[in-house]
Amino acid sequence: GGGSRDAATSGDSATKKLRFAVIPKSLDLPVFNYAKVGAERAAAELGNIEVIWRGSETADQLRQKEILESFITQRVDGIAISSLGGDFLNETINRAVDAGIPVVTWDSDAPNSKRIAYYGVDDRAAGRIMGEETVKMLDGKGQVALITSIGAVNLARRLEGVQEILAKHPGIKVVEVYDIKEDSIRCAEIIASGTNRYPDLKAWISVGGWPVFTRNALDAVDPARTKFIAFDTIPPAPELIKAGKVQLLIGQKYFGWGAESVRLLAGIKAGKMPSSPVVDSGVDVVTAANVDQYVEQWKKLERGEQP
Amino acid sequence: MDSVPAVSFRGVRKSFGAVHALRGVSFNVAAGEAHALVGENGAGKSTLLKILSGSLRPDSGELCLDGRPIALARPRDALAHGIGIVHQEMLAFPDLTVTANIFAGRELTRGGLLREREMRDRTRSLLERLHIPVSPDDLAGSLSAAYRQLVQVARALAFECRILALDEPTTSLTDAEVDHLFRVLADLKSRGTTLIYVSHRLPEVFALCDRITVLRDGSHAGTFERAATRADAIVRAMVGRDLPPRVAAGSGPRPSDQPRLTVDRLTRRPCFEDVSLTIRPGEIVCLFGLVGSGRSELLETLFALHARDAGAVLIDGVECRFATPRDAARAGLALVPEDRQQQGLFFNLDLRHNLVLPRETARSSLVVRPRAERTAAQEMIRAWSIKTPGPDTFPDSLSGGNQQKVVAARWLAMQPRILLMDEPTKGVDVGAKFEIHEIIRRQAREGMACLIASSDLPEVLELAHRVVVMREGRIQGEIAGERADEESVMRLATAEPGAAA
Amino acid sequence: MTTSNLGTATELRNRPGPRNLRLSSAWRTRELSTLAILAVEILFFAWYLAPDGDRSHPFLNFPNALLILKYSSIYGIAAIGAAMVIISGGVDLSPGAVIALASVVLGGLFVESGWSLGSSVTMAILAGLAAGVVTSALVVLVGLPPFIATLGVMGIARGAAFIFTQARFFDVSGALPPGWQPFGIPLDWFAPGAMIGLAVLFQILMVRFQWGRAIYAVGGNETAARFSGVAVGAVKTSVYVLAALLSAIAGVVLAVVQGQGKADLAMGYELDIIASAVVGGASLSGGRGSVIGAVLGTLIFGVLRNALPQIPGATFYDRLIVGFVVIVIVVMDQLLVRRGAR
Amino acid sequence: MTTSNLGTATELRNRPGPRNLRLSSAWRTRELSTLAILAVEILFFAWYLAPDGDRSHPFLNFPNALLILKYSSIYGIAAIGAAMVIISGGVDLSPGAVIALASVVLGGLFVESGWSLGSSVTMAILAGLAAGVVTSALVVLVGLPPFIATLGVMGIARGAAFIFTQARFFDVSGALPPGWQPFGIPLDWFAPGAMIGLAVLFQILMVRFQWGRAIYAVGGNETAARFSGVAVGAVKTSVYVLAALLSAIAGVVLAVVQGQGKADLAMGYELDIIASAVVGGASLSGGRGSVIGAVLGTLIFGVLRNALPQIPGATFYDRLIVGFVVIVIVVMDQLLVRRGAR
Ligand SMILES: Nc1ncnc2c1ncn2[C@@H]1O[C@H](COP(=O)(O)OP(=O)(O)OP(=O)(O)O)[C@@H](O)[C@H]1O
Ligand SMILES: Nc1ncnc2c1ncn2[C@@H]1O[C@H](COP(=O)(O)OP(=O)(O)OP(=O)(O)O)[C@@H](O)[C@H]1O
Ligand SMILES: [Mg+2]
Ligand SMILES: [Mg+2]
Repeated sequence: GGGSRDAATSGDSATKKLRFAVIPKSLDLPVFNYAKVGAERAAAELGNIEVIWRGSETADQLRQKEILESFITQRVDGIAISSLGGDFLNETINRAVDAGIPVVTWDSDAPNSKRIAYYGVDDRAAGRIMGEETVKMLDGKGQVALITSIGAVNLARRLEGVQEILAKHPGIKVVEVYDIKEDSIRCAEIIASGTNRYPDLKAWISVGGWPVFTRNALDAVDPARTKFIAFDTIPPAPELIKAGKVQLLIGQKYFGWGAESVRLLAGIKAGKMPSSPVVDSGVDVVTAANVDQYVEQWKKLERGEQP
Repeated sequence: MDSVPAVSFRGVRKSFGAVHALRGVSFNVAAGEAHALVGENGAGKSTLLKILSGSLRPDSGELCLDGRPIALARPRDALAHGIGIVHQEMLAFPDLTVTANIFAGRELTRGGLLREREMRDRTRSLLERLHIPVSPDDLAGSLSAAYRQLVQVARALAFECRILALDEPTTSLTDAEVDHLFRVLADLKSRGTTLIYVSHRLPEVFALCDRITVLRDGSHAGTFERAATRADAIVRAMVGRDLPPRVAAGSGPRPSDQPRLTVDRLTRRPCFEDVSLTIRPGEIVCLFGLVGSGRSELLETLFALHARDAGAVLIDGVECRFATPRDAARAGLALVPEDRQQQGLFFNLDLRHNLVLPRETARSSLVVRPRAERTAAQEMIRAWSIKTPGPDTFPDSLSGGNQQKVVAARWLAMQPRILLMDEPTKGVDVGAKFEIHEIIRRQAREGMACLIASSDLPEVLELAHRVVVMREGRIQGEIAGERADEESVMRLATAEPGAAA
Repeated sequence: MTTSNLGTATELRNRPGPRNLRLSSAWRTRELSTLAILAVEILFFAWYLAPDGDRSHPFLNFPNALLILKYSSIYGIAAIGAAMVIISGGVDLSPGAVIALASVVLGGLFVESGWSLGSSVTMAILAGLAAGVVTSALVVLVGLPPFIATLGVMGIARGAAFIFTQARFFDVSGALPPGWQPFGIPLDWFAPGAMIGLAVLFQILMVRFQWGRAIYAVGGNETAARFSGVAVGAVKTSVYVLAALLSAIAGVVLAVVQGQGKADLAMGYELDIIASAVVGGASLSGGRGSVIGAVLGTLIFGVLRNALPQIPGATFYDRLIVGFVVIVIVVMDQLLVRRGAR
Repeated sequence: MTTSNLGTATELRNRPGPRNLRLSSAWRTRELSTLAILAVEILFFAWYLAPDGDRSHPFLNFPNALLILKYSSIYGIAAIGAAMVIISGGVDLSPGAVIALASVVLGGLFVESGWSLGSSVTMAILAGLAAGVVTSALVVLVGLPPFIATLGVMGIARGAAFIFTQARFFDVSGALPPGWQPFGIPLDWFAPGAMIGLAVLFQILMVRFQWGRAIYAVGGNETAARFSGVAVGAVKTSVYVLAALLSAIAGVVLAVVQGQGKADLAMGYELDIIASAVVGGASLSGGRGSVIGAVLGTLIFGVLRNALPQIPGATFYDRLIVGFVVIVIVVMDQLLVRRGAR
């Protein structure tokens, strides 16, 4: 059949070739595209690895679990997944591991599962950083509005981190937590109407990248009066810092998500377990001060060079 | 009537907004009699039956069964009281089988479980009793108009009912089917069922009924003993005047004329085959045949609604292959369809649009000209004396016959060169029927060629310059108008193929 | 959806096809064609995904079949209700939301409030019942178009679920005893079992019982049904309430089998569910379709969801393929049914 | 058709309401009631959100009004097409997907392939045209039910968008010269302008032109339309193609005004758009409704989307509130129309 022919193109070596499934939260979040690139590069470097990139179009736990399960029945050689919905996948991940398929998580962890390792940021810590930096910028007083999208667990953790810090500062008043339902148009609308609603708002904090993937979402915000802090640093976000529309961005290791996951899996297959189960990728705190280096570094990453 | 009447209406009033459908109607229907209800279109007959069937409630007045007043809140109550109704408009379930249609709402069950076989058997015997040549498993939606109407009747007969009311059950039936139906009805009557029979076909009324109640403009214009009255008296009571004597049927076509329409071995299987006929300007050709003989399909095919399998159509000697009904209309054809509800009216549009839409479409005019259209519509409403408040009302507020007039008026208003009519006076009262016939004649005299499919034999004999008889999709023969009579036409219509010379 | 019957009637006049979508004996041809399509689909993937060499077949194996059934059952159970609503001439947009609501009610009570599983399940079902009662009240009493009524209920149910969870989720799996088996049925078998059981039950109710016949009648021609003495209001009410109950059951199964109650589960499933019913032969103009067909429809999509991930690099093509397949299937189906007619 | 029209008839007998949901003079009352509801809604929020003290009104101010218009226009432009499809007796599930497709085609060509804006826009529109042609082919030639045909096209268009972007997105805002003004219209005014212009245009086409009346006729009684010589196929084709084109225009406006081309934009908007059309008086059984009404419907939702976030803590409740409001509005509307009838 056609299928067998496809497989045949990967030749008889296919028998030896390792098939790693890499599963993002969804296909509609642009950040994951870099993870895909990273994974494919790592696979190419290590050689003899086939990366199967597969996710549901939108964040849908059930679909993700179904995909995960089907990879177990396919008996792939390893699975790297950015898990939606916290403990939702534990039992499935455990079944994979028990079945001898190593599982690592990236970007979004499933800490209570038997997953062998996690590579990514500590979302709560990242949230704290956003909180602290905001407090610094506002020197401890003023109205703040938060933007999130209810449902995703890692967004919830970041939000907790932010709120944890802001709560410590009585001068800071969180006027609203907006749920934009993963809709970037809705996000722009909220920012506009929210700015309109709270004239003396001092800062916006978005725990996701929705507002910084276009220049127009922030049109309504006057940088002189209102600071903007957001997650994610993929283009054109850094441009917005240069333009002074955004004051601080938290960047993640987008390429690393894919690359490190594949390396971890390859290592595990080769019998060397990761030193610690949680590999904190750390975050890039990008401000006007370091935006230029960051962009340089990013260009390197895009070209596939090690910065 | 000394015995307690089975049904009596007492001062029944019903109005719809401005329209007074019934203004205090009172009369009795004796137990076991066959009682006819006649009246012009819009006189209130169907409204009265809808009240009897519990689907409408009177504004005032009351309805008594066996002398006891009862209130029917919904159709189910009427059924519970042993009242069976055949409604004027067909209420079929197109996606259900004939069996399911007949037993709908009153299925035979054992603990909620359907007794399919029993129902199918009873349906089969019922269909045989009425001589309906369809299978109990056929889908109602796939039956031709007439069969669907007969299935409606069968529904009412499926259960023993004390009172059976039929609202124009024969509009698309030919005498043959009517005879079968009447035999069944007479049988019911002999077994004590009270019949209420609504029809515009007075011969039927006189054939079946003991007494005749006439409604006029929603009020009771009198009840007559059949024995003691004559048709013209009834008509006078209905219309309020004597019908003017019929002007001599148009001279008819001059033999010298070239045929306006020539149909040459037109075929569309399985509906009709090898149909050839010619119509000259000013000629009225009536197409007669039993139910399912293929007349509707033939007319619809001529109007480019269906593809033909073979054969040719010539207008004034030039062959035409119309791609769409629009082309046909442009070429001067007009088709007044058989089923006004399915094929005629737009119930979401008011009368103005309903009346002008085909004309404007044929003209393929670009913009809508409300004022011009209103005046045109008002003109048609007046010319056809359509009973309605005005061109802004919607078709479903019109009585059946008035709906029929709307459909006919809008096509004739286009002054077609060739007029195709399928059951043109279906459900139309004697007065209106007279008018429609006059209009057809007038148009014919002005040189229009008319092909009229009708199941109403008297109508056929009255109108036709020439009667063409179809049977099972084939032309059985022709009879010149003056030589045609019931007997000769029916013989052709029922004769075995080939038997006809 | 009265006037859509127009559609139906027209079809009937113009195409011979639909003539055979009749109830009684003929409905069987109907499901047969759906079944045939499912078979063709399975065979195709069995061939296309056939492994080279001695590797076991990745698609054509028992655990995978069970997997397909397990994940289809969420859609399938709800599709039973959706089919009934569609046959009655309506449409239901609320299943996804009701599924989520039931899952969070169960999760919240069972996991957080420490209720017994039994009573939590009962409450979840009652939540569904409530949704169904509201819907039918809006459709039958207020006379709203089903599309709008159910759209509103969809928003309300989903919103209630979010408010109930306050953006948390409930880990039911954690609270259930490990290796727990509902009625002694292995968890993986439970969902498919429920789906098949309910499908058979309702198929019988729809085809062999007066109540089911009444639903077809109401969907086919509401006025005629009323004139024939069918209690139209009662029939519609029963249909919408049952549909909501079935969605709630799907939500319970989801929470128990997938082990989580979360407000954003089954988001947007309503369209998939309706599509399944239509692929299974239901006509949105009412009066036509079948419960079994709808369930087979969900399996057709289930197989697709399961098989596509096994095609390397297809991930971005999923939607396109699914959209394409929907069309191809319905066209094929029309042809098959017509063939069946001859 | 007998069935349906009788259906309508009895509806009419039972409730006077729908009688007025029709073309002809009556359509005016229809829009008036929608307008009234919009007014009530605005007044309510103006009162509810009235600021304490001398602070400027957060809701009742010009920039905010412009904001509402700007964000409603995406829905509004698509709703024009949706209304026409619904009036013709169909339904269209593809708008959201076509919007996204157009936005990514424009983005991809303009940003990545460095095409001129003009030609990128043209291609985006052509993409929409393609979708429309496929839909109408499926509905008119193949005879699929519109729900399924458009569901399929929705999948295909969304899928194409995903394949085209491979999960990237295109930063149109970056590629446009800063402060750029289409036809010299300020960007914020552009979207509302487009919506209003198109709405007026199509309202006129629908009510004053033979073509528009043909759409009402086909939606009202397809067979009767055919018997009256209406080119049913052509009418339907034109409707589906125009609907897709309008969605594509919405997508272009979106990409230009929001400055982004992304495959998951406008996800699930189809239901909101249909709901807007229905709230604006369109009947899903066909033959009734109006373009203006549909646009007013989108504004009703637009005001809601704008005002709710201004109520502290409401975002968690807005799904529920919106669901609730949909129902309330349609009920109110029915009452108003009935009042209008007297
Ligand atoms: N639903 C309705 N709304 C408004 N007017 C109605 C309605 N139904 C009937 N009417 C009006 O009531 C009057 C009586 O109608 P009805 O159908 O009883 O007449 P009919 O005697 O049956 O005429 P036909 O012989 O043509 O059937 C007519 O003027 C009709 O326009
Ligand atoms: N909708 C339909 N589907 C299938 N067959 C039909 C349909 N309508 C008519 N037929 C069949 O086609 C043939 C011609 O029907 P047609 O209606 O043209 O006959 P008719 O002479 O007009 O009789 P009627 O009085 O029933 O209209 C008959 O065999 C009839 O059963
Ligand atoms: Mg009548
Ligand atoms: Mg006929």
